[in-house]
Amino acid sequence: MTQNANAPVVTLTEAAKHFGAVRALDGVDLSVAPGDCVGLVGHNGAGKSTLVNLINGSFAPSSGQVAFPGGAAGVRSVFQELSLCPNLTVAENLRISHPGLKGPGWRRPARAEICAALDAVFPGHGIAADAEVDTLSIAERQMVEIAIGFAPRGGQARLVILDEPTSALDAGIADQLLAHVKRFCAQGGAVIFISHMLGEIFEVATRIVVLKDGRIVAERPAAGFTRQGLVDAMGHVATEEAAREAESRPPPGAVVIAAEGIEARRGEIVGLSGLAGHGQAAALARLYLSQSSDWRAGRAPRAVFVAGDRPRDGVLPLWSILRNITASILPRDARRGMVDRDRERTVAEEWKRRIGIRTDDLSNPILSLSGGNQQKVLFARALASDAPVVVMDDPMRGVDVGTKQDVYAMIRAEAAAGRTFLWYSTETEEVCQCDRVFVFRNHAISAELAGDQITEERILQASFEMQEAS
Amino acid sequence: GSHLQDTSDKRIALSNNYAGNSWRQAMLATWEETAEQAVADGVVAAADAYTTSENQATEQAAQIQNMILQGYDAIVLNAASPTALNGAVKEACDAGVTVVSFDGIVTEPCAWRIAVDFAAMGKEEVDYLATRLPEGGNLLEIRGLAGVFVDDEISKGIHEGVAEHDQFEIVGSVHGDWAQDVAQKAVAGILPSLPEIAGVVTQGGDGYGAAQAFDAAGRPTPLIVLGNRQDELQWWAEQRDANGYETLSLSIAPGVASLAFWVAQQVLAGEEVPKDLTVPFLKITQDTLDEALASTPEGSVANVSYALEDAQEVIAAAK
Amino acid sequence: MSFLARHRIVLPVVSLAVLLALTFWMQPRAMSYFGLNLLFNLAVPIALATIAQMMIIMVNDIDLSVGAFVSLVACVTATFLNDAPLLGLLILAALILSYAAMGAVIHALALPAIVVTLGMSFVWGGLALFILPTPGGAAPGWLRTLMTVKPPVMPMAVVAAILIAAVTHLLVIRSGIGTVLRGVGGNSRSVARAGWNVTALKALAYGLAGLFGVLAGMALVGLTTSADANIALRYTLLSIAGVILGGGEFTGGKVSPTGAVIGALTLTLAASFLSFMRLSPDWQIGAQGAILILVLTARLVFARRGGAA
Amino acid sequence: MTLLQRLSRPWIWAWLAAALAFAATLGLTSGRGAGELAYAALSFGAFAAIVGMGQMLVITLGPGNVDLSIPATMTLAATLALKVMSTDPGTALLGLGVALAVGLGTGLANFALIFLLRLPPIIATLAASLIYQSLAIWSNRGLRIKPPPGLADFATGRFLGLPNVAWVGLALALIVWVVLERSVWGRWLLAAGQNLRAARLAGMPVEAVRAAAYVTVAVFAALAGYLLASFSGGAALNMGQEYLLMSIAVVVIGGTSIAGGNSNVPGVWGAALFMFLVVSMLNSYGAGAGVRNVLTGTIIIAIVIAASTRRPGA
Ligand SMILES: Nc1ncnc2c1ncn2[C@@H]1O[C@H](COP(=O)(O)OP(=O)(O)OP(=O)(O)O)[C@@H](O)[C@H]1O
Ligand SMILES: Nc1ncnc2c1ncn2[C@@H]1O[C@H](COP(=O)(O)OP(=O)(O)OP(=O)(O)O)[C@@H](O)[C@H]1O
Ligand SMILES: [Mg+2]
Ligand SMILES: [Mg+2]
Repeated sequence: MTQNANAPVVTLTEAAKHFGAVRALDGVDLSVAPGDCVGLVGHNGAGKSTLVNLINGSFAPSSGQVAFPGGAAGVRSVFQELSLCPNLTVAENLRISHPGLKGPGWRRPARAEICAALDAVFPGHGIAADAEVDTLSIAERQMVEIAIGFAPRGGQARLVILDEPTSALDAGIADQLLAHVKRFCAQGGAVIFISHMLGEIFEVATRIVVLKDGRIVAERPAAGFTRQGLVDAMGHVATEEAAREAESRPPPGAVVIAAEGIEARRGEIVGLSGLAGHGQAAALARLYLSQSSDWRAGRAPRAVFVAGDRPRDGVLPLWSILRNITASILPRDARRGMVDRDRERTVAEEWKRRIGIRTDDLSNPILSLSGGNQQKVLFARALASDAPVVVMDDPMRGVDVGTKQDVYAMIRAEAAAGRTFLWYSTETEEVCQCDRVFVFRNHAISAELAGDQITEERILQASFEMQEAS
Repeated sequence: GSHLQDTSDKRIALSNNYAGNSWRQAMLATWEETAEQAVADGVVAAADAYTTSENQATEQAAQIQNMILQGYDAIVLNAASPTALNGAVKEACDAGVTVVSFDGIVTEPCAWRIAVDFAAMGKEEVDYLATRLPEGGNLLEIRGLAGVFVDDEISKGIHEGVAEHDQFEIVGSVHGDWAQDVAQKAVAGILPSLPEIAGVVTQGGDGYGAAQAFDAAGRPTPLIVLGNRQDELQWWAEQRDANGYETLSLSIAPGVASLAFWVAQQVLAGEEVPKDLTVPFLKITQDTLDEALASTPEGSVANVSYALEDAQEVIAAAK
Repeated sequence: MSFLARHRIVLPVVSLAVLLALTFWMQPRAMSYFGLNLLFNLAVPIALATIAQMMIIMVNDIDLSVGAFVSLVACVTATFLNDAPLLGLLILAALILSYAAMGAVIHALALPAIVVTLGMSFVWGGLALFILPTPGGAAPGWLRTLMTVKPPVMPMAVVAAILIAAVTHLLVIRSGIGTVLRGVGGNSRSVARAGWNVTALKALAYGLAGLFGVLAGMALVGLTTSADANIALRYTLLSIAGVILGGGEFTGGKVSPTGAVIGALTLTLAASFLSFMRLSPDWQIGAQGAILILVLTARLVFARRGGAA
Repeated sequence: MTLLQRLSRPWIWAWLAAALAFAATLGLTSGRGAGELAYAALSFGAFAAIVGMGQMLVITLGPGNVDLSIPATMTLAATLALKVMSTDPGTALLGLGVALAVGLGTGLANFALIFLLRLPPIIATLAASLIYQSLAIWSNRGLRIKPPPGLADFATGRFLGLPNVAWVGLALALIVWVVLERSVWGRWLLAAGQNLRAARLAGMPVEAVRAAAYVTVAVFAALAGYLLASFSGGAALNMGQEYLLMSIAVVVIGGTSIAGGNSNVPGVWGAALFMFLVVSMLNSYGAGAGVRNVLTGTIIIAIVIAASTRRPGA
C-alpha cells in the first residue's frame, strides 16, 4: 500500500470529548501533515491535553472521528504528567515502548538506541543509560521521555506530540529541544507542540492553532500571528504590559528568613535560579521543612509551600477541589479542633474567583481539572493562609500566559502587604520579576544578584561559569 | 534394673509446637519440674524445652533439625502434625537420636508414641450421656481446629458413639478452635437456629464458653461434657451447689510430658520399650470434683505428674 | 549515590553472612555438608513462596493467600499427584491458571488485591480441608528423592537456593518481559500507554506467582513427606518479610529475586540461631521478634547512607 | 439522592450482605430466634468493630500501613488487666486503666519501630507482636483469671435491649466518625493517606498523625481485649488470634480504600456483623469447615466486586 508522501498523518473531523457535562473538546477539525510543526496554545483547561489523548488513543472521541491515513504506527506522545517507570533504568524504559527489543542481549541495543536518541536531541546531556530513573532530576526525566519519543523504536517517528515538554526544562536545554524539533520537521516529521511559553511557539511552529473552551478559535501560519494577537485570540484580558507596571511597594523590612545561605526580608520577592537540577528545589524543600514541623501545626504557620511537581508534592488526589484549597488553613479556621465547613466554603469560593479556577463546582474531584488549573488550586492553597513566607517550587509550571500575569500581580500585591516570597523558577522571565536572585550551581550558591543586576545574561553567566572554567 | 546403662551424660530436648493455652503452659511447667529434678539428681545431663512461635509443622520440623545439629540424644515431641514431621523425625532417627512423641504423636515408625485414644475419649462422652439421658435428645458438638488430627479423632469417636446410641442426634456442629472466646461466639451464632439441646459434647476447654452462650441466649443449661479446665470445674461446682448439676469432665493430663520424659530416659538407658504406649485420659466425676478442684491452680488445668515408676508400669503393660 | 543505595543486595548478603558466622561460632557442627543441609533445607519451600510473593509485590499488589495456597498445593501433591499423577498435574495447572485469572480480575475490575487475596485465602483453605480433612497423604517418591538428593560438594538446600535465585534473576531482572512486569509496578499507566495490555501482564505476574507457589508446595511435601490443610499458613507473613528483608519495597516495582531468596534463608537461619541460644521457653517467641527487628534495623544504616544521595 | 448514588456508597454492600445472611439464617427457623441472633451478632460484632475501627485508621494511612500486633496487644492487655484485678470486686476501673496503658505502650512501641528504625509497618508490628506475646506468657503463664463479678456482669449485660459491649462499640464508632468527617485531625489523616509528601508540604503534622493512628489502634485493641476477656470469663493466650485477619477483613469489606486516604465507619460495623452472621448462617446450615471457608471467601470477594463496580468512575 503506497501512501502519498504528503497525506496527513492524522486528521480529526468534528472530534469531541465530553466528561459528563464538561465539554473538554467540542468539535475540532485538525489535520497534521508530514513536515508540519503545529503549535497548540490555549488557556488552562482549553482542551489541549484532551486533544492529545484523542490522537494517541487514550480516550475515544465522544463524537466525530480521528483518522490516521497512513496508519497509527509512528505516532508518539510525550505527556504533560511524566510517564516513565521510575524503578527502571533509562534503557529499560525504552524497552517498555519498544517491544521489538527481544531475546537475550536486548540490553546492548537498548542502551545504544537511547544514548543515540539522547545525543541527538540533547547533546552533552550526561545521562547514563543504566541510571535508574528515580535517581534523575525532573528535568532529566523529561529529557529521557522526549528522547524516547523521538527514538526510532524499530520504526520511525512520524508524529511526535509534545505536551508542555519544556515546563521543567531550563532555557538552554529547551533551546536544544526546539532546535531538534525544527530539524525533525525539516526531515519530514510532524510535531504537535503544546506550550504556554509563546516565545517557544513562535520559534518552532510553522502553524499555530488556538484552542479556547474546547474549540479552535484561530488557525494560521505562525507568521500570521503577533504575540499580542495570539494572547488576544486565547481570550485573556490581562495584557503583558501589566507585568511591568510601576512598582509602588514599600522597601523590604527586617530579615525573616536566613537558611541554606539564602536570606530574605519582609515584603521581598527572592528568586532562586540556575540550571535545572543544581540543587535549588532540594534547598527550597529543606528550607520549607525547617520552617514547619512533622509534629505540630499551629494556627499561624511560618511558611507555606507551592509545589511545582503536582502529583508528587502537591495534589491530594482523592479530594475535591474545595478540600485541596483549604488543606493548609484548617487549624486557623477550626473551632475546638472541628473544621468550620461554612467558612471553608467561603474561603474556597473567594479564591476560586480571585485566581480563576475553571470549574463550575468546587466539590468536583481535583483530578477533573486540567494541569494548569490544578496548579492554580495549589496557589490558592498557599495564598489563602496568613503565613508570612511563601515558598514556591517552580510554581508556574503549565500555567497559561494570562493567568501568569494575574499571579505575578497577585504576588506583588501580597509582597507589598508584607509577605516574603521565595521563588524557584526554570524560566528567566519569572526570575526577572524578583527583587533579589540567588543563582545555584552544583548545589551551591554561585551568585547573588539584586535590582538592576537581575538580567538574563547575568543569570546565565552565573549558571555556567563553572562549566566554562572547567 | 541393673541391665540399664547410666544416662547421666545424656541430653534430652522437648520440642513443643504451641504455647498459647493453659494446657500447654501446664505441660511446660510439668516438664520443667521433672527436668530440673532429674538434672539435679544426675539422671540426665540436660533436658531443655523449646517452643516454636507459630503452631506450624514446618517450623517444628526446622526445630527438630536444629536439635539434631545440637547433638541431643533424645527428642521428646508434641507434634503439630502426625505426618508432616515424618521427614524431620526420620532424619533424627538416622542421626541416632531417640524420638518419643506424645499427645500429638507422629506416624514415622522409628519414633515411639505415647498415645491417648482420642476416639475412645469422644465415644466415652456419648456413652456417658447415654447413661444420663436414656431417652436421648439433640446434641451440639463443639469441635476444635479444622484440619488437625486430634479434632478429627475426637469427632470420629463422638459420631461413633452417636451411631451406637441412636436416641441421640447431632443437630449442630461448630468449630471452636479450642479457644474459649471462639467457641462461645460460634455457639452463640448457631443457637438461635437450633431446637432444644439436651447435651453438648466438646473437645476440652470449650465447656465454659458454651455455658456462657446458653446463658446469654436465655436457654436452659444442657448437660455439657467438660474438659478439665479449672474454670469449667469451678463453674460445675457452683452449679452443683446451686442446683445439683451433674456431669463428666475428661481430658488428657498435661503431665503426660513427664511420662514422655521418663520413657525417653528408659529408651536411652537401653530398656526394651515397645513403640506404641497408651496413657489413660484423666477423668473427673461428680465424686472426684472437689478433690480435683482443690489440686488445680486457679486458671490452669487438672493435672497429674508421672514418675519413673509410672513410666515403667506403662512400659510393662505394653509388653 | 552511595555504594549501598546502588547495590541493595549488599545488605541482605551481609545480614545472612553475619548470622551464619554467629551460628557456626555457636554450633560448629553446623559447618558441614550435613549441617548446612539441616539448617537450610526447609528454607527451600519458603524461598519459593517468597519468590511467589515477590511476583505480586512487583506489580504493586500484596498477596495474603500465599500460605493457604501453598497448603492447598501441598495437599494436592500428597494426594492426587501421588495417587493419580496426571490428574494431580491437571489440578496444579488449573491452580496456576486460577491465580492468573485472579490477577486479571483484580486489574480489570480495579479491585484491591489485599481483599481479593484475603478472600481467596479462605477459598484455598476450604479446598485444602476438602482434600485432606485430616493430616495425611504421602509425597510422590520422585519428589521425595529430589528433595533428599545429596549432590557433590554442596548440599541440596544450597544448590536449590542458588538455582532459584539465578533463574528468577534472569526471569525478572534480565529478561525483557521481566523488565516490563517491573515497569507495571513502577508506573502501570506508562506501560499501558506504550501499548501493553496491563491486564494480561498482571495475569502473567500472578500466574508466575501461582507457579512458584505450586513449586513451594511440592518442595514442602518432598521434605515433610505428607501434608495437612494448615501446613504452610505462616508462609504468608514469612514471604512478605522475606521480600522486604531482601531489599524489596512494597510499592514501585522495586524487588530483588536474589535478595528475596537470601531473605528467606535469613529468616530460617534466624530461628535456628535462636534455638542454639537456649533461651527460656517464655522468651523464645519474643526473641524471634527481636531478631527480626535487629536484622531489619541494619536497613536503617542503609537508608541513612542512601538517603544522603 | 438517587438509588444509584446510594448503591455507590461502598458500605451499603456490607450491610446488605449482613442482612442477607441474617435472613438466610432465620429462613431455617422460619423467623424464630431473630432477636437472639441479632443480639449475638451485636455482642460479638462489637469486638470486631472496635478493633476494625482502629485498623481502619491505620489502613487509611496508605499502602503498607497495617497493624498486625492487634491479637498480641489484646492478649497482653487482657492478661495484665485481669491479673491486676485478680477477681477483686471494685477493681474494674483499675483494670481498664492497666489495659489502656498497655495499649498506649504497645502503640508507642510500634510507632517507635516504624519511625525511629524506619521498619515497614507490616514487619514492625509483626515482630513486635511476638515480643508482646512473650510478655503475656511470661507475666501469667497462661493462667485464666476470672474478671471481677461486676465487670463480667457489665460485659455480658444489656441496656435498652442492646448488649453493653455494642453500646461501647457504637459510641466509639460515633467518635471515630466525627473525628474523621468533621475534625482537623481527621482531615490530616485522610490527606496523609493520599500523599504523605504532599500532606507534609501542605503544612500538616504528618508524623503526629501517624503516631496518633498507631497508638489509637493499639488502645482500641487493648480495650477490645479487656472487654472480650471480661465477656468470656478470663484472658487466654490465644484469645486475639482470629482478630488478625478479621480486623483487616472488616475494614476492607466495609468499603475503606486500601490505597489510603478514604475511610468508612458505618461499613466497619456492617462488615463486623456480616462476618459473624455469615459464619452463623453456614454453621446453621450444617456446612463443614471446608464449605464454610470456601463460601466465606467467595462472599467476601463478591461483596468487594459489587461495591467497586458500582462506584462511578472507579
Ligand atoms: N477525567 C476528566 N474528568 C472530568 N473533566 C475533565 C477530565 N479531564 C479533563 N477534564 C476537563 O476538560 C477540560 C480540558 O482539560 P485539558 O486537560 O485538555 O486542558 P489543557 O488545555 O490541557 O489545560 P492545561 O494547559 O492546564 O494543561 C478541563 O475543563 C478539564 O477540567
Ligand atoms: N553502557 C554501559 N554502562 C554500564 N555498564 C555496562 C554498559 N554496557 C554493558 N555494561 C555491563 O556489561 C555487562 C553485560 O551487559 P549486557 O546487558 O550488554 O549483556 P548481554 O549480553 O546483553 O546480556 P543479557 O542477555 O543478560 O542482557 C552488564 O553487567 C552491564 O552492567
Ligand atoms: Mg494539559
Ligand atoms: Mg543484555
